[in-house]
Amino acid sequence: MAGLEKPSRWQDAPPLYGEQGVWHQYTCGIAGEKFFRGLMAGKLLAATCPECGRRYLPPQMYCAECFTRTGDWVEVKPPGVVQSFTVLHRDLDDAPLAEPQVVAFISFPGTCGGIFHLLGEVRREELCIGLLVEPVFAEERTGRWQDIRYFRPAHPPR
Amino acid sequence: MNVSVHIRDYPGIPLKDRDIAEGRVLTTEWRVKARYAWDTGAALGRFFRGLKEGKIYGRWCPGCDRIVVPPRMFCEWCFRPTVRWVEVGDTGRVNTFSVSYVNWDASRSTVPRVPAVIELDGASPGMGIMHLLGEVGDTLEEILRRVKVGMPVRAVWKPPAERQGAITDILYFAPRPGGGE
Amino acid sequence: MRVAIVGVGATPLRSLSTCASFRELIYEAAVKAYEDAGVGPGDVDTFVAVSEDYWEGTAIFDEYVPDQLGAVLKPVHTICADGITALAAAMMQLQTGRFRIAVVEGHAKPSNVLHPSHIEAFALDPVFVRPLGLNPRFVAGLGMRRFLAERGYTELDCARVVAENRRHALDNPWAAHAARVEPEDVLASEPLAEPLKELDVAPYADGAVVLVLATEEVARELRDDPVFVRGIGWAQETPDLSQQDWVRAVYCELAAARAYRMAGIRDPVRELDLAEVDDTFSYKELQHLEALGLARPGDAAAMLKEGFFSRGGQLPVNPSGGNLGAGYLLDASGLRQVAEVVWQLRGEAGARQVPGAEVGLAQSWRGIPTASGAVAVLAR
Amino acid sequence: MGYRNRVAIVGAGLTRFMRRAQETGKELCFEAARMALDAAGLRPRDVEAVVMATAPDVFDGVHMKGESLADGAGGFRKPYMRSFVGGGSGVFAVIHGWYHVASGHFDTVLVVAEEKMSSCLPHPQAAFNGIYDQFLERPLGVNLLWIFALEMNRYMQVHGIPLETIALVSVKNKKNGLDHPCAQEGIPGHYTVEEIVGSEVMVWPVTRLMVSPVTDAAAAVVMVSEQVAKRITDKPVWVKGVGWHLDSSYWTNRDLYYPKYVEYAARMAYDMAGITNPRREIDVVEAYDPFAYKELHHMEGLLLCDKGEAPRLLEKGITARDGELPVCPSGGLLGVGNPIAAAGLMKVAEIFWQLRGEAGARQVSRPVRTGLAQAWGDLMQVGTVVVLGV
Repeated sequence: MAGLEKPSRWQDAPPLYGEQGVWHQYTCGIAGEKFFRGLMAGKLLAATCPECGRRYLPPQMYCAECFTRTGDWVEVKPPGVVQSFTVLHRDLDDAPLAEPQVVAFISFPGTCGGIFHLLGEVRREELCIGLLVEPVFAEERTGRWQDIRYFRPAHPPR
Repeated sequence: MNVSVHIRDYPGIPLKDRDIAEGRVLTTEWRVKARYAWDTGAALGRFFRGLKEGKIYGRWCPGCDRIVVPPRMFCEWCFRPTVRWVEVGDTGRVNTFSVSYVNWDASRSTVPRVPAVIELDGASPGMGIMHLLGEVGDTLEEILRRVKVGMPVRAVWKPPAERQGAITDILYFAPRPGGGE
Repeated sequence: MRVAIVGVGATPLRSLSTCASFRELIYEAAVKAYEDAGVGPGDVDTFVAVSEDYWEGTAIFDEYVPDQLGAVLKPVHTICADGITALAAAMMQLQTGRFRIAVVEGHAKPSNVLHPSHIEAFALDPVFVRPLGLNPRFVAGLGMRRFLAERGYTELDCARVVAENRRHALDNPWAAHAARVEPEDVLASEPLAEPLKELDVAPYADGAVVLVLATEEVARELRDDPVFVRGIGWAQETPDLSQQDWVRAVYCELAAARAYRMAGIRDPVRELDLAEVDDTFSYKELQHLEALGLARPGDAAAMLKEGFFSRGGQLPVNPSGGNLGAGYLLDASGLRQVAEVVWQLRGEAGARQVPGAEVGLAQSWRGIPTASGAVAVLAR
Repeated sequence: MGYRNRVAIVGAGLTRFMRRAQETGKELCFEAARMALDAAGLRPRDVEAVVMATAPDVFDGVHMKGESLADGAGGFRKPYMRSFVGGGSGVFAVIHGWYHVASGHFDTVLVVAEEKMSSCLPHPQAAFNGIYDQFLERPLGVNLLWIFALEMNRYMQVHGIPLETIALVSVKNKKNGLDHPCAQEGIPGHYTVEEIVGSEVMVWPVTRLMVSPVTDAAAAVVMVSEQVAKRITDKPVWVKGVGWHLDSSYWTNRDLYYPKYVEYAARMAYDMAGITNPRREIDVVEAYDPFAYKELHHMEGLLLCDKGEAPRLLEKGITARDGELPVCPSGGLLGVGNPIAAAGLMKVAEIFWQLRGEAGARQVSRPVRTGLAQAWGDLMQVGTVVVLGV
């Protein structure tokens, strides 16, 4: 670092710690509101693009490709299909998880997209792409993702 | 009434606070753990060590012959290294000031604070730092009567044992009687 | 109008940069870039910087850009994208005919971010994805599993990417994470989001990179060996994680198509002499090689194993060590790649020089959870 | 200095300005972008590239929020880029779009600006604390308004401007805002100088009615090459000049009484537009007015009057909607609302509509051929200027 004076020891220039004092509250939006109201009622709702006919789950207010407002809301029935899964060993603080989490991307036939959620009641050797799964709803639902506790292999098993 | 004579529909659904409070609209919350340990580096590292000793340091640029505060290892105008540490005074003059009744989160405070830009003696003209003024009164009227642009001030320091090597080692700047006008 | 890179400046990359503030880090890179170009900041007409607020810990970080670049009271703006996209922004400005010399700056100080996973998670959709509260690496775990399954690649194939790139970095004095690592070591490293393991992830590094660009006319005056930006492309697939293609890097295909079209490249494997390809996760390099048309779908791993992409191979990939070996510089990574390609094309790459390199490519990706990135084709 | 290709604006869209919108940020983008495309008579597939302007991520509460807004803004599988110059971003978006087209890279670019400030708690104002220097300023327990109050006081002191004169800006703009259908509820209105000056002191000399509100909204414009413009419209509005400059981040080392960065940005834009006498050649102005004094400050920086002279123009009614040099006929940020980046783009949209004679009840009295939109941002640091003409 030509021409620059460095501290004799870097400890002489300790870092300055700081953080944000704010937090955030998000509305679910036009499509999200409908979707989570559906979830409270134990239903998975998808929205349809009037131009290309794609059925989006999770729904969006618009079709990103046609750039058109979606409509024609339909209920999508489980089971869903595991498109990919991972066994997660770290929590958000990057600390090891005592109990690894199984996370899956789950799509539903006839829809475009899919849902990210935890898998439960599942043995490691059972895990595979293509596994059919169904949601386990929470008893108390408040219109958020936690209204689904997790997905589990669809019964009866494959 | 139109945005443009050709557009008649204005999208957007405004909400009231009670729409959320009463659960008519769903929301989710999140508090991000955004924490940092910023490297102070060479210039501010030395500056903060100085504050701990009750001294304010600037840097001198040989190109434009300025003593700059806050210090930097380069001159932003000459684009060459600054080459010398210079202790500047802990006295100066008010360049501008305001009287704040809001806290960091926009909540209101009944006790006003007086942020100011203070041009430090011994640094080149115009070299100000932002800090607070103190000992200038408790009401808007009193503060406006006592504080003037150009008013001489001096730093009021924390006791040496309580200093941490931070800008808050200076508690505030107070009027300096006899500082001249 | 053709645009060339006439100056490159960079700091060495290191896991920590405690002795320098971000300003001092950028100043060092800037001084070197101007020196390399033979210009001063006063000669520069427009400046473009890349940054994201949450990596800096500052709201509206673009405030803090001008001083250490010598850009005070000049046209300066920030692009919230990877460095190659900023290169495109600078190039477009020169091509309007209004400007002669432009500067692009990128830097990273991830060592100052105490909880990077929280920051990455903060990029997830706040309504549909983030409430699960998961470590964001799960996205890479899901992507890697699905990609390997579709292509028939293995975890060992990915481990070879890591071994290769970190070994390449041994000849790069700028690199932060050079090492002799065996593929078995990668396989044995700690699982994070299976099948993704610790060594599959490019470790962070601190550093800064500054480039000086000029129109052809000015570039020819400044130096004998300007490196031209022959083609450039940037693209978004979609930020909606549920709609992203798990197998193809569509953003990279779109960006490459644009860059190749502009550069007149029809057969990239033959026409390119080297490529710096994003390897933020090991499997991503394989995916990007396919998207760039450097390997047919399903062939990338075998080609890599045979040494096709090694230094000394037919098409050296990541001779610098890539993000895995040199270090992941957040959005400055793309500029590090461009700097490497420029050095290679000038024949200044020292022990890692690819002999006779005339045309090179740099390709970047913005990391989890994005599906966006850019491609630049550079040539003498 | 010449430049290669002429660039036109051919359509604009706006959402309502809201204290809190139910729509997500993406959804706001979609509404504005779709409206702009429809107004331009273009299909989504005609768009070759998208540019985005949005202010700090801490408002919406999404890291890399430019990325997250891409699909809502029409960026699906397209070249998409977000530029960022703080509060100057909304006007800069048009400069960003201009160089996309003027470079010859694209013929049709969709420009979108969005802000969803209401997500930030306990109050969106708190988001701004992070703009201060983390080493030297944030530890003092800062509030956003401090820096404006400091600048305003300096401006008042240097020129001897009374608070009552500055309050006239709020009076004018809040009245103009009454004619804007997108104006935020409760923001425009008929006020007296006494009411403005007498409203709650936030950070003296700034009172509550001299501050623009926090707002959720999106705005969009469509920018095209000359070739496309001639094909699709007989009323293109041309980008005549663009300028932007960024001053030092060491704001306490600068004299805040005059916005030099705005002057430099303006000179850059005037040079490109061939404007030698802006006071005569510019017919309508949307100067950035997040705070009442800022409009005056910026008029001086834009060289529309001498230093310290802006208050006189205001007092004489010259800057009224029916005056010789109408400033903020839209109502501006004080009268319509301030969704940072979207507010800047709203100003460009207003000039677009004014120059096409489509501004309805807001149409200024005098004939207009050349208009200017300007924004400012960062630590009193950045000026962004766009000159449009027909």
